[in-house]
Amino acid sequence: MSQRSKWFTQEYLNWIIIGLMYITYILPVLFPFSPPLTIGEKATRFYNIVESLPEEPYILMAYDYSPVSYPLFQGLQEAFMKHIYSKNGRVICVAFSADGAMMYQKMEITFGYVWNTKTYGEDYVFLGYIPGGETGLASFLSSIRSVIATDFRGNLIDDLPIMKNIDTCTDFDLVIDCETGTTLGDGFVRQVSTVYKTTLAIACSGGATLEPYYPDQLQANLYPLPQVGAEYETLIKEPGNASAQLGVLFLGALYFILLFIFGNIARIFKRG
Amino acid sequence: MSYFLRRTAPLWLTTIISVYLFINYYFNIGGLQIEQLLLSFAVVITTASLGLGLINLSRSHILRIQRMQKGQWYYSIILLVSMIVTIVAGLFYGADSSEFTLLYDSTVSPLGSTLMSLFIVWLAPGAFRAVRIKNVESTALIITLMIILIGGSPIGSAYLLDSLTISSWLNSVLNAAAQRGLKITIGIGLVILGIRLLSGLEKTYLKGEITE
Amino acid sequence: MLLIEGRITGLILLIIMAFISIYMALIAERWSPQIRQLAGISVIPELIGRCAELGKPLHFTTGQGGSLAETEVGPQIMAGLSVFNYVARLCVKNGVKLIVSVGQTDTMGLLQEYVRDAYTAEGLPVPDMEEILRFHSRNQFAFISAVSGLMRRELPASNIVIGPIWAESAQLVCSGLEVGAMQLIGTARTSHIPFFAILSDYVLMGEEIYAAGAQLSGDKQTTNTLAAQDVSKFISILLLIIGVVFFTMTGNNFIKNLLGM
Amino acid sequence: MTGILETTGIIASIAFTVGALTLPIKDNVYWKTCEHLYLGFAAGYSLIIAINALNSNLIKQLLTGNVIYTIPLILGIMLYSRYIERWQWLNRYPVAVIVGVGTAISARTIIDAMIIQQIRGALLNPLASGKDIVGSPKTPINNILTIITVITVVLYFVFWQMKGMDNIVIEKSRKFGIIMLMGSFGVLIGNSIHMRVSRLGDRFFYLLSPENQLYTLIFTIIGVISIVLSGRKSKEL
Repeated sequence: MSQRSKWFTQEYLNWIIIGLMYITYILPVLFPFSPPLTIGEKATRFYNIVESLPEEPYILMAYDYSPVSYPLFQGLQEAFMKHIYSKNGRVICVAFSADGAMMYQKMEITFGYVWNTKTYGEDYVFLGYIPGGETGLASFLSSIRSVIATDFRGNLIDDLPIMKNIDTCTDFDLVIDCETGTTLGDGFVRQVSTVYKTTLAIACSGGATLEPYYPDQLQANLYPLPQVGAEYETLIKEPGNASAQLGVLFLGALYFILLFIFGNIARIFKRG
Repeated sequence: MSYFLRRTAPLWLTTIISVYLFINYYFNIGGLQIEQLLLSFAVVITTASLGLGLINLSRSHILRIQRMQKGQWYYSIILLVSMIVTIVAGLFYGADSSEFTLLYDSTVSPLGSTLMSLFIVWLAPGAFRAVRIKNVESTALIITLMIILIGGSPIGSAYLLDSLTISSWLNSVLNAAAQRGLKITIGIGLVILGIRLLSGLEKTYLKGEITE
Repeated sequence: MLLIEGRITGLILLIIMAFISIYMALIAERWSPQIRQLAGISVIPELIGRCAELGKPLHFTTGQGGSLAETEVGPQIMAGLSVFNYVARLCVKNGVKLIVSVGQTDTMGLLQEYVRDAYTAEGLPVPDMEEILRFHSRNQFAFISAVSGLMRRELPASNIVIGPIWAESAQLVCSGLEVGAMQLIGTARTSHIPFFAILSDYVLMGEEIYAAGAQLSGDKQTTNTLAAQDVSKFISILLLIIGVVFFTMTGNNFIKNLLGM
Repeated sequence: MTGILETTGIIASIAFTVGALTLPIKDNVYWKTCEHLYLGFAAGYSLIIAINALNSNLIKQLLTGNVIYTIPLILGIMLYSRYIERWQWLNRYPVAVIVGVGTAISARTIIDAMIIQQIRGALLNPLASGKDIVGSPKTPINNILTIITVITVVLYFVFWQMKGMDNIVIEKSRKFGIIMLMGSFGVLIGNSIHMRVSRLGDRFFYLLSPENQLYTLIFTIIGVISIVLSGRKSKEL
């Protein structure tokens, strides 16, 4: 049984690879470039779903990701809300993960230039954090008022005009869940589509594992992020945060392709 | 009597609640009101259990300070101080206040984000060292990986347009079929686990007791 | 109508699966099937042999976070503990130093019990537990930083991880690669199995960790649960084959409509 | 007043970001301090969010008069009995409620969403054309491949050791199933890398944005010093 060769476990090999990687991420920030973009199937299908929604649609948007994933969802969510407001719809936000509450607050700052022209409680509202994972989701969808009495800011649910005839999942025209865990993704398919048959869109970093649900139980499965976000922004002609990341995505993917190729080549030379 | 209260009663409680929720899902017995109450009770208890993590953390670090553990105790003081600062700020200003959000945005958000973004930095040295074409399976894996790396990124959608077709076929046919098979296997596993919990055969969740 | 439309076949399948698993559990004492030899388990003696030969310790952990009380995570930790029971005995027999990173608060009791059994079985005095069982933290990043620091100091020759693993998968497997350890990693959380399939030497995927736990602990109940799952898998495949054959022959997707009832 | 708070907030956030970026290179004192600050802030934050949620889903319900919510209040308190040796078994009741509700809620819908719908999704006509994927040819091969892959992947996870003919059939299909599964794993890793590239990219966008570049430079220098020092210290150890 051989001890793995010295070269293989050298510490300086790590520093070279990590150092080169940090450089490939610094370059596109200092010298930005954005390659042309082709619209894929997933962004087109989601765009058509939103276009075909009735006038003044009611949307449930779930924030289930942590601060690290904000760049993945910011572009897509802001473009989606602009699209909904162009059909003067209403967006009801909720969080099923603890960090989700803070992600909504962050979006109030970055999306402030649109939300400031709207009125809280009529065009958009945030109902706060519902713990309990899938159990919390199931009880929220069955009856909002049985789970929470107030929104995140403390006003009673019944005082909010947006919540007048909204209590269960069937009152929403579209449910969109932005999340990174894959356990709650299946939970949304089970509780929203299987139980209530409401139109469901999920933007998830683990979207490839939700592909079997697409398109019958899950009408829109948006991944890989933020590439789909950039495509959606181009579709509604409002370039935003996702389109700005195309340069980094290009170099980041290229770096890994080279790593895999040189990893195998280096092995052949070492043995030869 | 005390054996019944300690062991069998909790098992019966789990079974009764689960059986009721199953019946209410499959049959029209109009139990919606009770189901909503049961669900919101579970939500309240889960919220109350979030405090347990905090107690476990502060207990283990107070122990380290008492023992003056070499090289560790001053880090534990830093931890307890930052925890108390956050709790006081949260209670005093309130969770939705701008001060508390500022505290969150300048501490938990940057640290948590950067730590999570390091996943790819850990992956890179491993990718260079260990991704080998050893047998048929690893060849299949590396080929699809390369196509998705090109097709799913601006490289493919800008210059190599054929990769878009292949990668969307890989996503929607090959990956969807394999994940479908995986979902059936996992689904069966979870349902049978649920049945064992329901019928009291599975007692793992009663085994754990805090001995730390 | 008492039965709710669209959930009838779900109820029938649930009753069939309930009948199979309870029947299998009841006959566990008299009959239980033989489990297929898992590649991941047959390699454990080889991993321990490597540690003995190179005079290096073996690192084991049941992953981090979650607890025995959680429905999806508890059984994964239990499977990890059953494998640990087997690994501990082999390590003590071959005189290999054992290091265990503990990531959950409620598994310490069972781990101590297994280590005590391993040493008494060989007639050796039970050493100081603090040396073998090292509790790091319940927080994901504090735990994995402590594990990779420990790996760099102790330089284990083999690394075995069976249990729930979240976003720390890359750091875990790459710390092992860095110190040149031979690795066996198993988890039922599917989103991170691909990284172990590509980077670890041996991998146990999804349900395989329960099969490993059952095979090593010889627990008849779990073995029969796996048999009940296999029967349900055969039923699903039969439904699929009959449906496809019927659909191609008569053009009427009878089984699909039946299942949708 | 808020001016100072804002800038200290930004400086702290850059200090923590650079500190975390030094971790993969070498474990050092600068990072150790950031780590324990993070653990403290994260624990405090989760308690505050729990109290806010408890206020909305329990206290407000009690104040608006539905007395039935005293039951979860008592069960919630019983959770903390685990720290009193004599009454430790009391905490099994709230755990039993969570396990009972959690298991039933997911298990009762899993049968439909993860088993029945997946079988129905694979019930395709091998002679008809496949799924409509933009740009990809919709040949019948897609259907045949889907059916065979689903069957072989499910057979890959059969643990019952069969004999004779059955064993050969299962072993052959397991061989095909694992190749398809590995192909799907390649797709999962590829998509995961795209997502994680964006996450790390955003960190550098933040650090190198014009107003933060000065602070980034200062803390990078501190990070390098800390790494060099920790290198020398570990040699003496």
